[in-house]
Amino acid sequence: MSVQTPTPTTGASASTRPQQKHENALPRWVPLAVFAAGAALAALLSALTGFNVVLFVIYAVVLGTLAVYVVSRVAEGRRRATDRLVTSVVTAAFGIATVPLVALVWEVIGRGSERFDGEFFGASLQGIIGEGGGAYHALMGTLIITALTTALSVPIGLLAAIYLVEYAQGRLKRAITFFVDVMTGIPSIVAGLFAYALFVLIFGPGIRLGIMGAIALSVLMIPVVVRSAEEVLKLVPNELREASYALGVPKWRTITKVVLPTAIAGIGTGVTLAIARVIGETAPLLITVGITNATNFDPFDGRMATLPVYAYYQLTQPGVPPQFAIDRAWTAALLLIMLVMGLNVVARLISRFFAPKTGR
Amino acid sequence: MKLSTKTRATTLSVALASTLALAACGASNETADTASSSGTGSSTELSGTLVGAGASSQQAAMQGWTAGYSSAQPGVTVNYDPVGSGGGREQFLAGGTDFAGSDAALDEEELAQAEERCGPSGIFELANYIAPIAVVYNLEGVDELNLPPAVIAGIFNQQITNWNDPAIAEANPDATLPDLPITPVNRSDESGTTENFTEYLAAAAPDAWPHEPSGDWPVAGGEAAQGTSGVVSAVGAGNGAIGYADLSQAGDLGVANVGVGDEFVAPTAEAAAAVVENSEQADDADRPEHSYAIELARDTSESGNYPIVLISYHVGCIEYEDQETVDLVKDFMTYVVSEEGQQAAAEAAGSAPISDGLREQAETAIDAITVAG
Amino acid sequence: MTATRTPSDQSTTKPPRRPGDRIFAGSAKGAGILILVILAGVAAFLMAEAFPALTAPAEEIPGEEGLVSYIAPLLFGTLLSAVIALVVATPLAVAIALFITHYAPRRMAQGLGYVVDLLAAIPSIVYGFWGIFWLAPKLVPFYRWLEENLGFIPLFAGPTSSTGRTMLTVGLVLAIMILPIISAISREVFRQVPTLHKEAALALGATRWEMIKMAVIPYGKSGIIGGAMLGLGRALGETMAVAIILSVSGGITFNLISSANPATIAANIALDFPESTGIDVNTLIASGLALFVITLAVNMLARWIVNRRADFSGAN
Amino acid sequence: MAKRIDVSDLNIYYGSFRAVEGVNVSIEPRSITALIGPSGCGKSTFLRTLNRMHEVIPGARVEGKVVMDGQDLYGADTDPVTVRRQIGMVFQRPNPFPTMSIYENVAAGLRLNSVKMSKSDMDDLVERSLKGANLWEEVKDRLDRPGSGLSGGQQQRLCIARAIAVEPDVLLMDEPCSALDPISTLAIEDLMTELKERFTIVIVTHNMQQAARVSEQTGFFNLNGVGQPGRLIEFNPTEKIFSNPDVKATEDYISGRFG
Repeated sequence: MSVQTPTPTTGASASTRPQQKHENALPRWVPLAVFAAGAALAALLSALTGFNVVLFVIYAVVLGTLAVYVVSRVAEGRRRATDRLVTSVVTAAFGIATVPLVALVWEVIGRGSERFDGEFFGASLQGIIGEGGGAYHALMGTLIITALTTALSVPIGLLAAIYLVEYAQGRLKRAITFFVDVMTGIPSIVAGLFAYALFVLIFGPGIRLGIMGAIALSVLMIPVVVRSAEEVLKLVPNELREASYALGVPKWRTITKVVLPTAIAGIGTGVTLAIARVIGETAPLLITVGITNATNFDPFDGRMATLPVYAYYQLTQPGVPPQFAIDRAWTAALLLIMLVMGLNVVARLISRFFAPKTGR
Repeated sequence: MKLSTKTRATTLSVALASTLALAACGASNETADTASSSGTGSSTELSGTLVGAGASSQQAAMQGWTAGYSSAQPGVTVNYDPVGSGGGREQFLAGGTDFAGSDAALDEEELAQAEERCGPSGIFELANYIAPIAVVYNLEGVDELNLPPAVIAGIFNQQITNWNDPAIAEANPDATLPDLPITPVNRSDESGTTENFTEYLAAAAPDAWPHEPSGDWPVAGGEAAQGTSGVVSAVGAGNGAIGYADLSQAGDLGVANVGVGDEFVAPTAEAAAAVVENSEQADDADRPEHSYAIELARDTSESGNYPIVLISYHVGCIEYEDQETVDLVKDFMTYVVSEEGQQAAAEAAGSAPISDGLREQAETAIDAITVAG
Repeated sequence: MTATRTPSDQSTTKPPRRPGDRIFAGSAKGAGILILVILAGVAAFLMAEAFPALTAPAEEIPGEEGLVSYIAPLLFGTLLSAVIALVVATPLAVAIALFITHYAPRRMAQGLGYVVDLLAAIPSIVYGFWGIFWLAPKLVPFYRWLEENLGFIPLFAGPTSSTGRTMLTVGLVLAIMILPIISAISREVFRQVPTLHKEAALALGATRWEMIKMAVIPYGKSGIIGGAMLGLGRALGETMAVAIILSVSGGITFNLISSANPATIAANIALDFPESTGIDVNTLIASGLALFVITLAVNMLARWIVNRRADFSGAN
Repeated sequence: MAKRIDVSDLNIYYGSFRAVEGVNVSIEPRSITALIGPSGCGKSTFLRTLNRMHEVIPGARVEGKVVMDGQDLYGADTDPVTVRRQIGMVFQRPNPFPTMSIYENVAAGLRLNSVKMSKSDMDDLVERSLKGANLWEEVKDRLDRPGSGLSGGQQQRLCIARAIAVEPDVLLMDEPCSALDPISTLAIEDLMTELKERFTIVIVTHNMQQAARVSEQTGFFNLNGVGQPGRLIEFNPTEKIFSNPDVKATEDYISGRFG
């Protein structure tokens, strides 16, 4: 950036503004130090009024930002002071966003590690009163229902994405693209109600089945799969399709043997992230699959336990005394976070290590 | 890292297979326990599945019963689906389940349906689960609190809003009551606990409590929480809070003594069982012979009776289609009403064991269960 | 010559399209259409199951005053919580997006982006756990302060809830949950701002903030609006966090920090559905249908805004 | 096996836009025919109609007739997939399949069509095709490595090997050297002169020296203005085109006086 600044058309302080910015510009550490001083003042203030994390954060951001603005205003003038102000605000905004993340992860790890033991993974709640017991049945239920959901969603989602990228034209393409986008916004509870309404018409009221949960989750997962697969398929160079056609390969074989293998890493990443999205869903499972204390491997017969619903019921309907169930609830929440984060890591690994080299 | 498609596919399927391998081993606590000795009087080994559904209030007790019963009859599986009282009755009447758990007795319309379900000899209705509901509070420096019915009603109707209200002070001459606003906490979900609590308020303090008894909390503006545990944690979280919850869940919270007649009674299992014992049977002539619906004496002035209790019933048929179900229902219900069964529920759910009088009544009903035809 | 057909080793009597192609293309098209059918099915089945509640006499609906007065407070609560979330989250998300795209050191930017995205990965029920056990009690002194100093504003009239399980708490948790959505889309559009615009602004001697004000914000405005609408859609439908945290006692009130709050549609369904039977279920499904219609409208509007922008920036 | 192609009254469209009009030409077997002309004049489009690659683009269609040794390529019951097996194509930029090894790339034409073949036959075919593309010596020790690991010129020869492995009658080349350095270009040109013994070759090129060096026949495409369809202005033996063209526009273009 040029050190020469043209005469500004606005700003009353223009004449007093320094011509060369490095003359009056504050050294790098100064704004940080000033902000820290403001934050320290905030700590003092909140200590005086009884320490509270929320109040402290608010005080710190406000006072720190204000301090930076004032110092800069005095030393550098209005325009640069405003710039500094915005820098502080924007940086503080990011800082604020990390507060809940850190607090949440800390809290869940702290409370969840209590029962993170062998029994938790090896035992169900069948016949368990009070202490002990685990979430084996819920973990199995989550795995089964998630696997079913994936088995339903991936073929449909992938084929739909192939249709959109390789075949579709005109109105139908626009309609599907638009409604897939709209479908990503369906509230999860509505997806649950849909699955319930569908099965009620067939089996009558009060029905609870594992497969209902899988269908509800599929409604949430399909659009995510379509979206991500579509993006990845679009990235496959057209030249590869043409090379295949020119060898006299029919279109469907070109898609299955050339396009899909080329895109497989991206599709894998997308599917993994889609699984991560639905594995923590609670509301649709709450109303379609319910809860049970025993292990049920059959998604076509009766209620199943799933981790999120298990966590919910352990928290809201604990036994006597409640503490044991609440501990189990937190451990289930911890396990859930670990599953979701783990899937996110797996997705990144897939995209990093399994992507084919295109050579360009 | 260059891998051919085949290598990648292998890696992925190995990962998948190892995940599924986890599913191959069962839950450690669900392996059939064959070493158990029969503790109850039942001499025959039964097997089969008994299906029930209904009130979630007795779910914890049901867990205790199924656990205890499975050691007596390892071949029998008892499934209880906590779908709520209404759902339990509906599913039972539709023939979907063998018995229902319900916080309320069947009404006339349902009794008519029950004749279709069970035949002319009708149903049994047994009050097998009695849970005292405590008025819990969180007030620093006040360990003992006496509350007459009218004061409880006033607090929960938000007429009495401060702890230093003269009405409270009058009942607690020895306590130093702070100048602190009262935060009444109620259940946000529809519940049998709320229904029983409002029933009590309507019966014992009709002047201070203008609302109809209902499972939904009728007063707007209070702190509301989901489930008993929600109420307990909400009361625990705020100084000056007061709520109502199953006694067994009260934990460290203060538990108020409730005014009965001239004295104040603490909620105990004995006091709760006593009020059920002293209450009258519903004297409706239309009710079937073995329907023992109880009209709780909420406004009792009997000494040592604690009037805020929740009763949950077991509802089943007197006549079933087949012998197997008859045997299972008889045996299971016998266990539930036995001293051992009531003790199991007390441990699991903190309920009050039924009195001997109720047990005898229940045993006559259980004896009457037979095969249709 | 047209009529002659030279026999060759390749059979020329094959139909123009191979069966493999027909089957594959057909199933792909089928899958595409299936998505439309599912969406239509969601609407149709919800309507079918909501119908008994729509036609039932008012006394049979819970609350005994008819469907409209049953849904109205829920709808109000849904909109109120979502609007709070939106008001809090949008400026924060835009600031975060600016920080990541224009302020953070380039090498760190991607990592910081992941950190914000992690917020989206946390299941909503865990937000509920955290909100009720960690956040709500910590907000109580703040609410007391609001009541004492800003109590003249009806929003903060109090009396302050002693547990912090209030509409404002829910709004803040929802804001955290929708933060990553809005910030991701804002980040995307900020990154697409033509370098030329930015350099032109800087060449005029603008400070970084002035450059952002002149070049980045105007370019990204419709993207931000679209992202905010998507966040709104998510907040409207959020269930478990609200169900766990909020203290519900019905009624319509703007008082954000007291114990008395209207429930939201989604949370109300999650709380009441497991133990409902008969007409109550139909009523809940009817409320779900209302939620579906609202989120559908919000999402369609959001997509329309976002797509319109995409058309504009089509040329490089 | 090389075949003759006769094109008559060919009009090529993208949707309603006519990109090329009125092409009449005969392409001789066992020779190289070069197509030259300014950018956007439709020579690549024309090339792609010869093996029905044109219609892969949505909305693209063709009027007129393309006949290969008496077989109407656009006949009602002609399968475009079959046409493409008979007429191979090499593209502007080398495009080996990134998920496949060198070996698999060469075998792709047969494998993707599920042609059953014994391992030894397949090995022979791969070796023969790579030798035919003058690539065997360079890659014979690393046949299982990805094709994308080769240099640009090697990749292009790999693509040629892939194209001739299915044993087509005609080989179409769409500016095959434009992405390559001069040495690789020379290697490809040498290869072309070898291949013309077995195949009919049609090549589109921007490089007039290349056309002059390798081809027997040359066609010059031009258009009158933007938005106008491209036309085949002149088709003559290469020698004549470059020394004494019939049409003035051809001369202008070749001598660099073109607008």
